[in-house]
Amino acid sequence: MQFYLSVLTLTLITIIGVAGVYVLTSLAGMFSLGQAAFMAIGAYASGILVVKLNWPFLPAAILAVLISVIIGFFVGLPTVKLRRDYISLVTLGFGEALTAILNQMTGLTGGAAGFSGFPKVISFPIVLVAAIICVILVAFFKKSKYGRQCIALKGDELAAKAMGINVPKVKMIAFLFSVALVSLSGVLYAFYVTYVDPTLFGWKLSGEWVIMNFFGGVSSLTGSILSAIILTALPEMLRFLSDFRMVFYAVVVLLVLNFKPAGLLGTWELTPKNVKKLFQKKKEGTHASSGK
Amino acid sequence: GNKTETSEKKETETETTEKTETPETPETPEAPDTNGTASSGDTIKIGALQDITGKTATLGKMIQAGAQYAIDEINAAGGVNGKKLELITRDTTGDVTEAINAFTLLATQDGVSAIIGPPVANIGLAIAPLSEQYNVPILGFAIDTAVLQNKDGVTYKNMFLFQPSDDQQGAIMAKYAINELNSKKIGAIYRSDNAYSLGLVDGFKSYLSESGSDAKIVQEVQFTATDTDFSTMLMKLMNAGADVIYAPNYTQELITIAQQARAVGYTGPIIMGLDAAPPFASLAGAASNNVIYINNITESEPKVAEIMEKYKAETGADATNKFFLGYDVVNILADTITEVGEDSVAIRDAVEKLTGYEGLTGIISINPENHQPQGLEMYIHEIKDGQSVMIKQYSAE
Amino acid sequence: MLKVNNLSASYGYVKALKEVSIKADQGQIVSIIGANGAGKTSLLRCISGLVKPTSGTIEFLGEQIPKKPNDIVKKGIIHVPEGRKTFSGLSIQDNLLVGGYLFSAKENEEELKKNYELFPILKQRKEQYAGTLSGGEQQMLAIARGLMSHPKLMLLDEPSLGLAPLIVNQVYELIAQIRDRGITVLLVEQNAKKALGLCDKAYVLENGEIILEGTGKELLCSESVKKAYLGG
Amino acid sequence: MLLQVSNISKNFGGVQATKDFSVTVDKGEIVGIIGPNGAGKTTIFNVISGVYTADEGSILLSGQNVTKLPQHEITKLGIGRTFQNIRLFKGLSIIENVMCAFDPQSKYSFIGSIIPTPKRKAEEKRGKELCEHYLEIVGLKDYINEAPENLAYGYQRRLEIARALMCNPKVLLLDEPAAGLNPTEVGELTELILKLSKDFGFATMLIEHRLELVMGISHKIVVQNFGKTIGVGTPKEVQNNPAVIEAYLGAEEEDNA
Amino acid sequence: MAIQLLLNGLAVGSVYALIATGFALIFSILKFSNFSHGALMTLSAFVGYFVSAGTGWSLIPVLIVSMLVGGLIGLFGEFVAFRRITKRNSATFYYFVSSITLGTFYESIVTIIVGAGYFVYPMFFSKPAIWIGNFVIQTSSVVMLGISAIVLIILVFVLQKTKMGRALRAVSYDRDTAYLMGIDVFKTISIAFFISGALGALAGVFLGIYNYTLTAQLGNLVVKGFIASVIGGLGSISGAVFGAVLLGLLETILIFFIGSGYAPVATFLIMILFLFIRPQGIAGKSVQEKA
Ligand SMILES: Nc1ncnc2c1ncn2[C@@H]1O[C@H](COP(=O)(O)OP(=O)(O)OP(=O)(O)O)[C@@H](O)[C@H]1O
Ligand SMILES: Nc1ncnc2c1ncn2[C@@H]1O[C@H](COP(=O)(O)OP(=O)(O)OP(=O)(O)O)[C@@H](O)[C@H]1O
Ligand SMILES: [Mg+2]
Ligand SMILES: [Mg+2]
Repeated sequence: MQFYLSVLTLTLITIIGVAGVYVLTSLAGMFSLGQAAFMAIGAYASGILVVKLNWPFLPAAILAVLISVIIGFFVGLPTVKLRRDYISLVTLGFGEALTAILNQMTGLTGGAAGFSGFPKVISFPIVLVAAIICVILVAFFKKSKYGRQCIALKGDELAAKAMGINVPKVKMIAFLFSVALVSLSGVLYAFYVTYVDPTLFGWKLSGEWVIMNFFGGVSSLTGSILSAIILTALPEMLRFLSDFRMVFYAVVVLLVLNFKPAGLLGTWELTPKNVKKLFQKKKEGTHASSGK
Repeated sequence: GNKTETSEKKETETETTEKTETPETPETPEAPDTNGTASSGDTIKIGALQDITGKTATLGKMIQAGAQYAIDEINAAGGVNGKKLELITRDTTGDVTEAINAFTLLATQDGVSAIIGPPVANIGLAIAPLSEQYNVPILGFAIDTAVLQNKDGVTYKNMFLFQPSDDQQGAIMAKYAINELNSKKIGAIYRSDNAYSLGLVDGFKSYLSESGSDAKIVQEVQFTATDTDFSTMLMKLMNAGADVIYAPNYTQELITIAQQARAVGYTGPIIMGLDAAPPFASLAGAASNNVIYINNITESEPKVAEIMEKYKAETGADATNKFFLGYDVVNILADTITEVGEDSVAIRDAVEKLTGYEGLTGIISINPENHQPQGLEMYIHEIKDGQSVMIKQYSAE
Repeated sequence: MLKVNNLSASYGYVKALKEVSIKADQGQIVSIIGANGAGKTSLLRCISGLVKPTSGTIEFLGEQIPKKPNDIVKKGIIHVPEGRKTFSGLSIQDNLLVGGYLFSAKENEEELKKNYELFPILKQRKEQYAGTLSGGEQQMLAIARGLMSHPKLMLLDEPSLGLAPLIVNQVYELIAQIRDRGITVLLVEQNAKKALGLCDKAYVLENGEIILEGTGKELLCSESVKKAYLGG
Repeated sequence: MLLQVSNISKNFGGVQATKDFSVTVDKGEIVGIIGPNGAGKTTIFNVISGVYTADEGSILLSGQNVTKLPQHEITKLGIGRTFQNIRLFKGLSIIENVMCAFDPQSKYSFIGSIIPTPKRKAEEKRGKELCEHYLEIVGLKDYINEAPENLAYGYQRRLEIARALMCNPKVLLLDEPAAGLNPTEVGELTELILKLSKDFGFATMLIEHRLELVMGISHKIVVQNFGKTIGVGTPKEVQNNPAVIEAYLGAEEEDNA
Repeated sequence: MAIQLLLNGLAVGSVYALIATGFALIFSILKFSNFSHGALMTLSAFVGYFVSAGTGWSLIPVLIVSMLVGGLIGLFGEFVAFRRITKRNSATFYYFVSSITLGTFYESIVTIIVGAGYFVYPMFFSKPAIWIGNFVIQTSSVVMLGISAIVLIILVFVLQKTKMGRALRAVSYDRDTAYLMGIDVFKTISIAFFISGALGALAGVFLGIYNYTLTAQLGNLVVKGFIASVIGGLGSISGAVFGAVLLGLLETILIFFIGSGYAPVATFLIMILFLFIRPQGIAGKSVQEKA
C-alpha cells in the first residue's frame, strides 16, 4: 500500500511537470532540454527558504515558484527571440550551468551530496489536489487566447506576426507558465521525498517529459497525462526485468512513434462533449447492430 | 479488504507507541507478532537495497555478491536458529526516486529483518529520513556521515555505517601524506559533482588543518562528469609545485588521471582512496606505480585471499573490497539474529551495541551515539612495479 | 508513347482519380484541364511514381513504368511539380545540377550551357539561393531543372501559376520549343484558354473522372468547356 | 492620406528588390500593383507589413511613422494582409484561425487564460461573434469547425481574407488573391473585394497577375519592373503605356480577357 | 603556458569536432539534432574495444572495423527510428523524440552487454605523449587532430563538390522533388546515416583511447557535440568543426583560470552572448524568411 501510494504520488508530481512541458512543447512548439532545471530551482529555492531560513512552507513554495519564473524570464529572453532550434540549446546550456552552480554553492545547496532536511510537508492528497488543479489550469490555457496563439505560432510564426500576434511575448508567456508548473512539481517533489541532489534534474529528464508528451498524443493534454502515468508506471512494473526494462521501455516508445505517429490519443481530449460523442457512437453502434 | 486495513492500523499504532518510547526501554516481547516488518515462516529475510543497474552498479553488485556469498556459507552450515537466510535484492538503479520506491518495497512488503544499505551517499541521504518511519535497520556503506544524522544532529535510529566515514578515510590519507611522505605541498584533483569525492576531500582538509602540520593544499582542481581532459588540470597542480597529488575519485577516473599525469610528466606519489584497490594497478599499468591507496581489506590476510580465490574460481570475477563489506555485514547480522532473534527492532538495538566484531574489513565496533564504526583501521598500500604492497594499518584516531 | 489505362487513386477516403485513361503520342502536347481539386496533380503524381495508384496501369514506350520515382526518371519521364518546388537552400546552379543527377559531369556541363542560353536570368543569378527567387524566376528554374535530365516526356503541372502575362507567354513559347525538340509534354493547366490553344490533344478532368476529350480546338469551341473553364 | 509610402528601398545581398518605391492610398481606394515576376511586388508588401524593415524610406499610416515597428505592432495599427502562398494555421479549426487574429485584441489577462473569469467569457463570446460575422461575409459560415486543410483552394484564400479582416485593417494588402482560381471563381472574388472595400471603407492594395481582376476594380495601378516603378495611372492609362506593354503585358492584347 | 593551453584546447576541440560533425551531417539532411549519436558513439567505442581485445589488432584495422559497425548502427537507427517519420513527412519534433528514445535503447543495450563497469582501452601508441621543448601533447591528440582534419576535408569536399553531396542537400530541402529528379532518396539518407555513424564510431574509439577507460557513460558527451554544432551554425559541417574547436579552447581556458566547477556557467553565458551577436552561428548564413 505504502509502495503504491508512493509510486502514485511520484507519478502525480510527474504529471504536473509533464503538463508544464505540454504547454511549452505541444502548444507552443518549443523544445526545452532544461525544464528539469526549473524543477531544480523550485526544489532548491523552497528548500533553502524553509530549511535554512526557517520560512513556513506555503510562502516558501510560492516564492520559489516566483523565483523560477523570474529566472525563467531571463533564460527565456534569448530563446523567444531567436530561431526555434536554439531553444533546446539555450535551455540545455542553462541546465548544465545550473547543475554546476548547485554543485558549487555547497554552503547553500549541499553541493553534490544533495540537499536534505526538508520537512515532509507533502503527502498524497496534497499532490493529488495540486495535480488536478494544474491540469485544469492547463486545459483552460489551451482553450484561451494564449493557447490559440501558441498553436498558431507553432505552425507559422511569420503569419502569426502578421495577424498581430506578439510572438516573443506569447512564447514567453507559454515558457513562464511552463516554468511555473515545472518548478511547482519540483517543490512538491522536494517536500515529498525530503531529499534532492543535482543529478536528479539533468537534460535527460527534460527529454523524458518531451517523450511523454509525444507518446500520449501530439497535442492532447489527456494523452500527455495518460502517458505520464503509463511511462512512469511501466518501468516500475517492469522492475523484475532489471537491465532489460529500459530496452523494453524504449521499444514501446519507438513502436508508438513509428506505428501510431499521432501518439496514443492523437488530438483527442477528455471533455464532456467528446465523452458524450464516444458514448453516442457506441450507442449508435449497438443500435446499428441490433437493427440488423 | 477489511482485514488488511485493521492490520495496517495496528502497524501504525505500534509505530507511534514505539516512537514515544525512550531508547533505553527494552522492546516489548510481543513485538514480533504485531510488527508487520518482521519476517515469519521458515526463512529469515534480509534485504539488499543496492545499485544493481545504473552508473554505480559495479559497487552495488559487489556488495550483493559478498552478501550472497556469506549467506550461502551460513546456510550451508545450517542457517541461523534453524532457519535459512534469504537475500531479497531491490535495485535502486542509482536513482534517488527509484531508490525510494525500492526501499518502500523492502520496508513494507518484503518483510525483511534488516537491510544492507546502498554504497552511494546520495541514495543513503534520500533514504535516511524515510527510514525513521519504519522499523528496519539499514546497515550501509555510504561514507557520508550526513546519512546517519538529520540536520539537527540527531542520529537516525535505523541508519548505520559499516566502514570508515569519509572524514575518517580522508584523515587516514592526510595522516599518511604528512607522516610518511613528509609532504608539504599537496595538489588535489577531484570531482565537484560527486559527493563521495567531495567528502574525501573535506575529510582530508580538516585533518590537515587540525593536525597543525605545515603541510597544505597548494592547489586544487575540480572536474565534472563530462570532462575528458585532465592534463590541463594536472599541469596546474604541477605548476603550483605539488609534491603529492591527492586524487579521491572513482576507479575509471583514476585510471585516466594516473595515465595523463604520467603522460604530462608527473612522477611523484599520488594518493587515492579505496578505488585504487585491485584491479586498478593491473588496469592502469605502469602509470600506477607510486600510487598510494587505502583499502578495507588486504590480500595478505589469508582468509581474504582464500575467499577471493574461491570466488574467482566459482564466478570468474574478482572480489573487490565492496564484496567483503557485504560479507562482513551479513555475518554480523547472522550473529545478531542468533543472539536476539529475527525481530528487526531487536536487531537494531543489538547492532547499536556491537563491539569488537572481528571481520575481514577490520575490528568493528559501532559507536551508539553516532552509529559510525569506531577506530576502524584501514590498510595502506603502495603500488610498486604493478604490485600492491601493504604498508601499514591506520585508523583515523 | 504514354498510355494510362483505367487509373484510380485515393488518399485515404478521398478518391482523387476514378478510372482515368489517357494517351499521349510522341512529340505531342497533351493538356489536361479541370477545376481545383479535379485530380490533375494526382494524375501526374501517379505517373511520376509519387502516388501509388489503387488500380489501373501506366505504360511508357510500351513498357509498364517502374515503381520507384527515381527509376521512372531514368526511363525519361520528368515531372515539374506544381508550385515549382525548387530546392530553396541550394543555389540555382546546384538546383540545375541536381536536375542532372543521373548524368555525368560532362553531359551536365553541356546541358547547363544550353539552359543558361534559354534562361539568361538564371545565369546572372546562378549563385543565388533558389528560395529567394521570385515566383516567375522559380518557375523557369523548375522547367530548366527538368530539362537537365534529358527527358522524353515532361509532365508540367500548372506552369503558368502566378506568372505575369508576359512570362506566361514566354513559358508557353518555351513549351512549344520543348515540344519541337521532340519531347512529349503532358500539360496540366487551370489557364484553359492558353493550354487549349497550344495543345494537340486535351482532356477535361472533373472530380477525378475524364468527362471530355478532343483536340484543343474542339474543346475551345465546346459550349460546356466555355462555360466552366473559360469564364464565358 | 491613410497610407503614405515614400521612397522605400530594399536590398537582398546585392539584389535590389525594391528601389525608391512610393505610393499613397486613401480610404476606400483600391490600388493595384502589377509587374513581372521578381519585380519586387511582394517585397513591397513585406516591407509595409513589417516582415522586412526598409533599408531606406518611410511608411506613414494615418500620419504615424511605422517604418521601424515590429510586425505585430504594425498589424495592430491597422494593416491586414494575405499571403502569396497560403499560410493558414494547422491544428486550428477555421473559426480558430480567425480567432487568432482577434486574440491579440482580446482584453483579458493571463489569469483569465487559466481560469474562466467573466471577462474571459465575455471576450471569447465577443470574438466568436465577430469571427462568425467575418466568416459569413466571406461565405464560410457553414464550415466554421472544419480543418482549413479540407477547404478548397479558393475557400482557403477567402479564409485568409476573413483572418485579415479580423485585424481591423485600415489598409488591406492582398497578395495574388486570385492565383489558382478559375475564371468563375475570379469573378466571385472580384465582387467580394469590391464589397469589402465599400462596406469597410479601408484602403486596399492588390498584387495580381490576373488582369481581369486588377484592371476591373483598381482605381490606380502601379507597375513595377526590376524594383522600380515604370508606370502609374488608371487601368486604362497603364494598359496603353508602352513601357508597361513591353515589360509586362506583352503584345498579345487579346489574351487579357 | 598559453601555448600549452592552446594545445590542450585543440586536443579537446578535436574530440568535440568528431562528435559535432556526425551531428551536423544528420542535421543538414533531416533537420534535427540526433541525440542518439552519443549512445551510438558508446556502442561503437565498445565495438572497438572488443575487437582490439579479441584480436590484438593495431589502430587502423580496429578503427576500420569500428567505423564499419558504427555505420551499420547508423543505418539500423535510421531504419527503426526515423524512416517512417521521413516517409510520413512528419514534423521534425518526431525525429527529435525518436532520437532520444533510440539513444535510451542503445544505452540500455550497452548496459546489458557491458554492465556499469569500466573498461581499460587498449593503448595503441607506444609513447603516450610527445614533448616539444617544454610543451607536451598526448599522442592520441595528435593523431586525432590529424584524422579529424582529414575527415573534415573529405566530408566538405564530398558535400560541396560531388553529385552525392548535392543529392544529400537536395534531399534535405525537398524529398519528394528530389525523388522526381531521379535521386534515390532513402539510399541517400541511408548514406548520410552511415557516414554519421562511422564518424560517431571514430569519435568513440578516440575518446576511449584518449580517456584510457571506457564506460557506458561516454555518450553523455553528446551534449558537447550538440553545443558545438549549434554554435557552428546548424547543419554546417565546417561550422560544427569551428564550433567544436572554439568550445574546446574555451573550456580549457576556463578550466585553467576558473576551474571546471563554474565552467558550464561561463560556457552558457558566452553561448548566450554569442547567440546575440551571431544568431545564425559561425558558418550559418542569415537568410530572411520570405512571406
Ligand atoms: N496529400 C493529400 N491528402 C489527402 N487528400 C489529397 C491530397 N492531395 C490531394 N488530395 C485531394 O485529392 C483531390 C484531387 O487533388 P489534386 O491535387 O490532384 O487536384 P488538382 O486538380 O491538381 O487541383 P489544383 O488545381 O488545386 O491543383 C482533391 O480533393 C484533394 O483535396
Ligand atoms: N528574403 C529574400 N532574400 C533574398 N532575395 C529576396 C528575398 N525576398 C525577395 N528577394 C528577391 O527580390 C526580388 C523580388 O521578389 P518579390 O517576391 O518581391 O517579387 P514579386 O514581384 O512578388 O514576384 P512574383 O510576382 O513572382 O511573386 C526577387 O528577385 C527575389 O529573388
Ligand atoms: Mg494541382
Ligand atoms: Mg510575389
